[in-house]
Amino acid sequence: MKLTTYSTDQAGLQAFYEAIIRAHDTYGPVEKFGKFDFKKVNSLSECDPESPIPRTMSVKPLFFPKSAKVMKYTATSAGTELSDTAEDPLAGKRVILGVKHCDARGLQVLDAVYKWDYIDTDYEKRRENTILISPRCDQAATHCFCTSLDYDLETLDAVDVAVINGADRKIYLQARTEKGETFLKENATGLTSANGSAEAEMKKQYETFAASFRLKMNYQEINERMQGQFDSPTFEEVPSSCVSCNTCAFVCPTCHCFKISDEKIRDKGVRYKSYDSCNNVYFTLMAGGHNPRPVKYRRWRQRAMHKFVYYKERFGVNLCIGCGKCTTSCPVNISIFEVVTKVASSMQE
Amino acid sequence: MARVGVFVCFCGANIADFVDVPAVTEEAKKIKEVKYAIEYKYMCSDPGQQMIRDAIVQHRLTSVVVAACSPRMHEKTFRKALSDAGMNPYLLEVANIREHSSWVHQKDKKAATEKASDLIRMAVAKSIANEQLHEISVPVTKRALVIGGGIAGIQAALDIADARIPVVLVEKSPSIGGRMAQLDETFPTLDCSQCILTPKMVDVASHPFIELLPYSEVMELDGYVGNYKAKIKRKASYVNFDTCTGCGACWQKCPVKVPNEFNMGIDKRKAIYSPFPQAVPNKPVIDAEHCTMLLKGKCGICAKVCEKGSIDYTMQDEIVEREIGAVVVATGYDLWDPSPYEEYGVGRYKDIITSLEFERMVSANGPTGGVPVRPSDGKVPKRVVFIKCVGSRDEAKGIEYCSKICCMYTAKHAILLHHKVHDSHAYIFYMDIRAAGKGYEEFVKRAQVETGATYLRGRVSKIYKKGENLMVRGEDAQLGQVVEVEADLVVLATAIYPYKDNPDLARLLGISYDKYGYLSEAHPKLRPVETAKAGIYLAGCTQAPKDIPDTVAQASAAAAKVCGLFAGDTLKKDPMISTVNTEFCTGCQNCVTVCPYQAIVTEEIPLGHGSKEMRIVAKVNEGVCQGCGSCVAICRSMAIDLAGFTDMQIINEIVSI
Amino acid sequence: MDYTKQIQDIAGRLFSEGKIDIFIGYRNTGFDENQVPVLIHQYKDVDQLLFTDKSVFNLANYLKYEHTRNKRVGLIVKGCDSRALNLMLTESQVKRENLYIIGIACEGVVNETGEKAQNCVECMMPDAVVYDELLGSATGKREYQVNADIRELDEKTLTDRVEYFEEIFENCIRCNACRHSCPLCYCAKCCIDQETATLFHGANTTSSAFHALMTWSLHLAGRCVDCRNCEKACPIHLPLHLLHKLNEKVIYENFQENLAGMTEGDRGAFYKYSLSDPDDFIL
Amino acid sequence: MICKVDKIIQETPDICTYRLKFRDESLTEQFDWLPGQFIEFSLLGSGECTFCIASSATRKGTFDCSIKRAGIVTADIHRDIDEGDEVGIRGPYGNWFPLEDLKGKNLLFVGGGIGLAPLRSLIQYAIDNRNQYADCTILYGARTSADLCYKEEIEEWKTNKSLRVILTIDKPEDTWKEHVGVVPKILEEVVKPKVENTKVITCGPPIMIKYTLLALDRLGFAPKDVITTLEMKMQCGLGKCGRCNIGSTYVCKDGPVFTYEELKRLPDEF
Amino acid sequence: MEAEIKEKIVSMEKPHMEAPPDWQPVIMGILCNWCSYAGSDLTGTSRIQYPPNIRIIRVPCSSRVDPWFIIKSLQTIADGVLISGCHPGDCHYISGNYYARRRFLVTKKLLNFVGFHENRVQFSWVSAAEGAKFAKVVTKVTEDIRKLGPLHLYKKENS
Repeated sequence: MKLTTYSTDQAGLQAFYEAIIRAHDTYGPVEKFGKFDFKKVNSLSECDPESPIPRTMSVKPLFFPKSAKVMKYTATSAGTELSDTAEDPLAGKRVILGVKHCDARGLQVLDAVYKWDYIDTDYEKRRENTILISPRCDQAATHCFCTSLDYDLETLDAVDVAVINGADRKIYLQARTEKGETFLKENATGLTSANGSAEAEMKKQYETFAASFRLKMNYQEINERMQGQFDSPTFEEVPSSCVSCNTCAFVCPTCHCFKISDEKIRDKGVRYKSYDSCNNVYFTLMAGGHNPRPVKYRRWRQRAMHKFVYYKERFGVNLCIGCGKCTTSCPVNISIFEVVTKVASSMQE
Repeated sequence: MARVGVFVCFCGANIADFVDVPAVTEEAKKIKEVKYAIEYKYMCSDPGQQMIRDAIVQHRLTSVVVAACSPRMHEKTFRKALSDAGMNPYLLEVANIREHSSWVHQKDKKAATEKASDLIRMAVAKSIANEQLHEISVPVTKRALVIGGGIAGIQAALDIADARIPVVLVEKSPSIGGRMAQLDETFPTLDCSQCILTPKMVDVASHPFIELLPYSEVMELDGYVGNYKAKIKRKASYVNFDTCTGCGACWQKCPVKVPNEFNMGIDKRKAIYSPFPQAVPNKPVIDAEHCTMLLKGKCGICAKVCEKGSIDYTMQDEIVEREIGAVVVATGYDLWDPSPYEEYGVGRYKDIITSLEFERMVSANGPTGGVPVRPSDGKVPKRVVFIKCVGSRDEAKGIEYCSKICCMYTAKHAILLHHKVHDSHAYIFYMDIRAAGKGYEEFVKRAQVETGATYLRGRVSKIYKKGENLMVRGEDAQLGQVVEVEADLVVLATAIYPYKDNPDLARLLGISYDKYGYLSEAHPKLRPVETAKAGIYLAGCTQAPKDIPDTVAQASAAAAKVCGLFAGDTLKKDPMISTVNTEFCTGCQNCVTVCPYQAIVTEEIPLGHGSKEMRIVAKVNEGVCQGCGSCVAICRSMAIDLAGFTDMQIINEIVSI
Repeated sequence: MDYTKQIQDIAGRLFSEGKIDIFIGYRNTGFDENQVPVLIHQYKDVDQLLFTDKSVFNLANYLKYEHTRNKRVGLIVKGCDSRALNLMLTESQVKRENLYIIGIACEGVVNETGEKAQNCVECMMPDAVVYDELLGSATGKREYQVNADIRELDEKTLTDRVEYFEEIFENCIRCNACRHSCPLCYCAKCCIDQETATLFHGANTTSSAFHALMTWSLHLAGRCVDCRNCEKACPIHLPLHLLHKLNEKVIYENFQENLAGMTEGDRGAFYKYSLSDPDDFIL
Repeated sequence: MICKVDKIIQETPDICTYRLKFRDESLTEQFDWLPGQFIEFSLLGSGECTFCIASSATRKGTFDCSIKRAGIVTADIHRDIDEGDEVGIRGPYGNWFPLEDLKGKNLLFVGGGIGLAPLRSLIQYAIDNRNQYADCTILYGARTSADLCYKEEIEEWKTNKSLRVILTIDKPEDTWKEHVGVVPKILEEVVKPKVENTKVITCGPPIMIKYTLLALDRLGFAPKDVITTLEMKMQCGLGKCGRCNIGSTYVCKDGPVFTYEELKRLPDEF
Repeated sequence: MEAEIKEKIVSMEKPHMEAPPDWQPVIMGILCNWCSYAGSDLTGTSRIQYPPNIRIIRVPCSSRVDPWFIIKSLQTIADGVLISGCHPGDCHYISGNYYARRRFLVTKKLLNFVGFHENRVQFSWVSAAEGAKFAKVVTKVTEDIRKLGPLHLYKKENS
């Protein structure tokens, strides 16, 4: 496949970004409380597309917001009226700058569940209308292990436009999807075409990047071994320092569990769909008091197994993408990498 | 199934003139849960109530909202209407559209109407969350415990017993009588204290409904109103009261002499003793701290002289238990120790005595046979200086409050001194004369006129020895100059002060006490006899300084409270009390801390279903809880809720407008 | 401040004498400089333990979980941690006889950038107040100082503060990590956990976040020991300490209260009162 | 979809059956379901709950949901909903009893308490298609006689010659004339079912299921012939929210009807 | 004039938000049963007039008021909250209002800190005999809040 590629320099890239921000509904990583998070931006100075990993949140909230209105209703003695919520603020055409590859891969993984059986039209629409522009990582962060999970930068269609640092401060912009290609062509003002010429440089950039990873695992082996590890005692040991804070699930680019809650004031109500976490004790608590996962290690087991076994079993892709956000955010730095490798290796003993 | 009926009252013109009642009714009908709404001229009238009753049956209502006057006015009326229709009365909510709307917004009918609608909407929302509640009945043990056998305890015991309610009267000393037995004559009538007290003491001893436990102390009190269990220690008296005749042979022969507490240590008593001749019961006890037989095993004279063989040196303290329903605490008062008044030479000069010592001396049955004498040389004093407010009203050295009785008894002492020593002269240093009471002011006047006592307004700054006599230097504020009075005897009107062990007693009973140690009443104005703990009442100086009439009045009041409490077989209580959801309770016990009634206790329940491990949770004692909701607001896990004012009900109200 | 050796010795001794079932301490992650809490069950693991100025997390938090309940636990507490522990003892959440407490006379821990953390700079009681064994030399109670951020915000106008805090509540994702990482939030069913929150409404909206955080901070008013576990746990890095420090300041200035958890038996400002509490704000 | 509550039947002190019909009657025709499927039932303002449909689509016009007061929403439902009120529903969701597999087989229904609700749907279906199935036996138990659901309908079933109905309660009661004893015991001692050509459909409280499965095992039933429906916390019913995951299985999509054989393959979580 | 505008800006939560012309403040009043509610009844029986903006909730004691009632009120319809109890020492339940007083002070300061004007949440002691005081308090609170304009902070979507 031929990939449309342009080359430019730093200034050109800035101009490219600025043009996008002027012309489109644009989101980008904005610094909040010392960390970067995706927000709507009106000028390039507000955001930093190149901001380093790890960031707090992924782009997930822009597709699956922390709390979304499902419907509104009014209930009076005259009857109950349902009304759809006002226009979805995330459904319009938009561009997201500074998306890291792992974030984008996370969305790809999510597509599997959202497009399975019942199709979440809101999500689908948001996906369709969004262009992801992704500066490639040059250096792995402490807890990154995406290369091990086959979600490396060579995966093609996760992002729409990839931004790659080449040699001599050259920057390549490469369309990775059809959507991206159309977009890039439309916005190519000021860029130089570099079709086909930069492959080697990009490959080299990737290799240096891949070499910077400290964490590596053999995914195939781990996946196979984990399958038989449901009853592994290691699950009881490893996460004992977990404080069940749910942070991991909330920041995870692929965690998609949610809950539905109503808010009713006077006779008007709104139904929301909000993030939830399988680490939450109430997650599986049933009316009447039965709870299949009352203790922490069982919930942790569900999380680890879901990330590394179940999802793959069901949808053919691994749910964990190795971005390391959960580990970074975890107040006690429990590493899912450590947990699964330990569980997988415990079988041998 | 929420089926709310709304009944809007015109209240004649009271509501209808300023609130558009039909519009309010229409508005109420729009609420989803309201299945029936109607207006009527007077909802509280018989036909109005009949409308409610009919609608409840006809429309299968699950709760009722009456929009009318204040719930403080007719809530009971409408509750009754509900129960007459077979509905739980607590499913009623009243929307106050008269006091809170029509009467206070008379100039703006539109706004008043809107507000009335909102108030109804709130009441409807609340009523949906109303639960069926049932009046709580607590069984009652009809027996009262009176702690303290002074005049307060005696009066309370007699009043309660006269209502044919059994009373247990506990007195720590060998005889009842208390402070009043120590007095000579009482103001303002100068009748003899003993003469009016002893008949009452005898009544106590012979009353079929009074169980007198002298020489005893309450050790423990468990339970709650109507259902207390008291453990009472009967101190070993070493005398078998059943056989003893009180002949007195033992104490006449006893060789050990001990300062006599009853006479403020002016004379001596024996180690086996009865505190005073008219004691009730008039049986001696052996003072184990001084009896040589008990201390060293030598002597045994009393046993030898006792014809009845009533002396038993092997007797032990005994704990008796009594089930009781109410407690009257009447432990009386102590005297404040005046030793901080160093400038007076308290402790250094023998001829400075307290007024109670003076009282004993002038008493006909006192150690000096009714004539005051100087402790130093036994001479009869001619010039006596009385100093009032020793300790009282003195923030610097003593206490802030006024001891209330000193003005009166000092006047009395002046008269008594005049009666006993005709050529004597009394000098009285005072700050103010507080003589509010029937015949009191007249009495003070009488003292001044009859005795010619010199009342000097001012503080005493120093007392020093001059020869055999004492020089009292003070300020005469009226003349604005320093005066010095030579005195044979100085009498200090020391402040009334609670017993040192009052706080212990308060803790034992679970009631509160103030910074001095006086036991606290539930409300200083409206509930002066009750304590914060239901079923425990106060009488006499244990609560605050009082004179005899006040003490007796309060004792009778406490008795009336006890009788009222025991009027039925069970206590009926409003069901609006706190309940604990043990599933949510963390056992932090903050609710126990803030509950003003000690109504919350803890219990242990299994950690999980069938678990052997236990955890602590709070438990509300239905009999004690008064339903204030303090515990609910501080409960972080929302484990406690207040029936009738649940979180759900209040939040429903908040979000409904 | 490095008590690694002493702690390893004590933990080793406790295990070999059979006095404890679990030891809660710190270890290195093996990935970076960060230290993480570790729960040790046997003697052979004690050499993992260490303690330096990077031992930040308040370990008292672990005493609220089911796997330490009714076990004999040894743990390390710094000044603030020990005050949290004291409150847990007062509130009957742990039994003193089950604990072997290594108290630290703390010299302050460092933040992410390696400077002494703000709460340590302003710490009023760096020494452990409840312990079986104290490491380091106690320096005693210090002067109360108003938190620097509070002072700064207090000077701002109301409008500015509104903007500042709106951002905080807007960004909160209501993961409840703050509540879970707080040792004093031990309620089995928390009133702000969404699932039980019929009265609180569960959605992760800004208004819910506001409600939850306000309620949470008021539940900790007079109890918060400023260990900042919550802030460390917050994935959004919201300055949660502002709410607690403001409460602390109001309580300290108006009720002359001691700091939370200084003595066992002291439940905090909301569970007692004084007749002379300020009345001037009431009409 | 908005439904009106047509009728509320108080089955037991804490179970009510809500007979629902669509406010918009045109939906009645479109709404079709098979025994075993469930719906999401919402009381607006309180929340949503999952309930199985307790009646058969062969009896059109209305459908039943039996709701036991257990949690917050169900308590609100019991408290707030009145006949004529409107509620929201979504569905039907989930799989259904393997009707084709059951054809020509003997059916043994084993239900306990509220667990009869999903079975009732299939029982009604079987009654209405009686010729498709061989012997039908219903074993139904509850703690006390007051806790038995669908009392009137059970009386009807009893008069139906083609059904064998066995009732039991846990402890003896004065006026009770049927069997006494827990369901697994009665199953082994009274029902003594034939194993051949028989499918067992069971639903009830977890403890009953546990011992019933053991009893069935002893009676010689193969796991594939035992069918049960699982209850699991669900929220979306669409295979999205992740609550009902047991391993890689979504109870809301792949279930709630499972054979014992399938259950055995799932991680041991419920 | 300028100073006045400046004053307005610093004392308002959202100075740029204008009140609609027919806007009326809504005030949630939470009154204790024994003193303030009785006092408000007396206001009624004495026919003392006050602005009709307050909506009253009865609770047994001011100590029943959990701070989140205040928060909830502010998040839904209310533009301000007035809580009233017995004077210190007069509490029907002995000490309830003392506990409440502490909580109220902290709640008020905290709300003010995060951006609510201090007049949004007010407290008063009104005894059963102070019908006139109740009217005065309500009038003052209503006017205070009217000056502040509608509350926009952290409102629920559907309020």
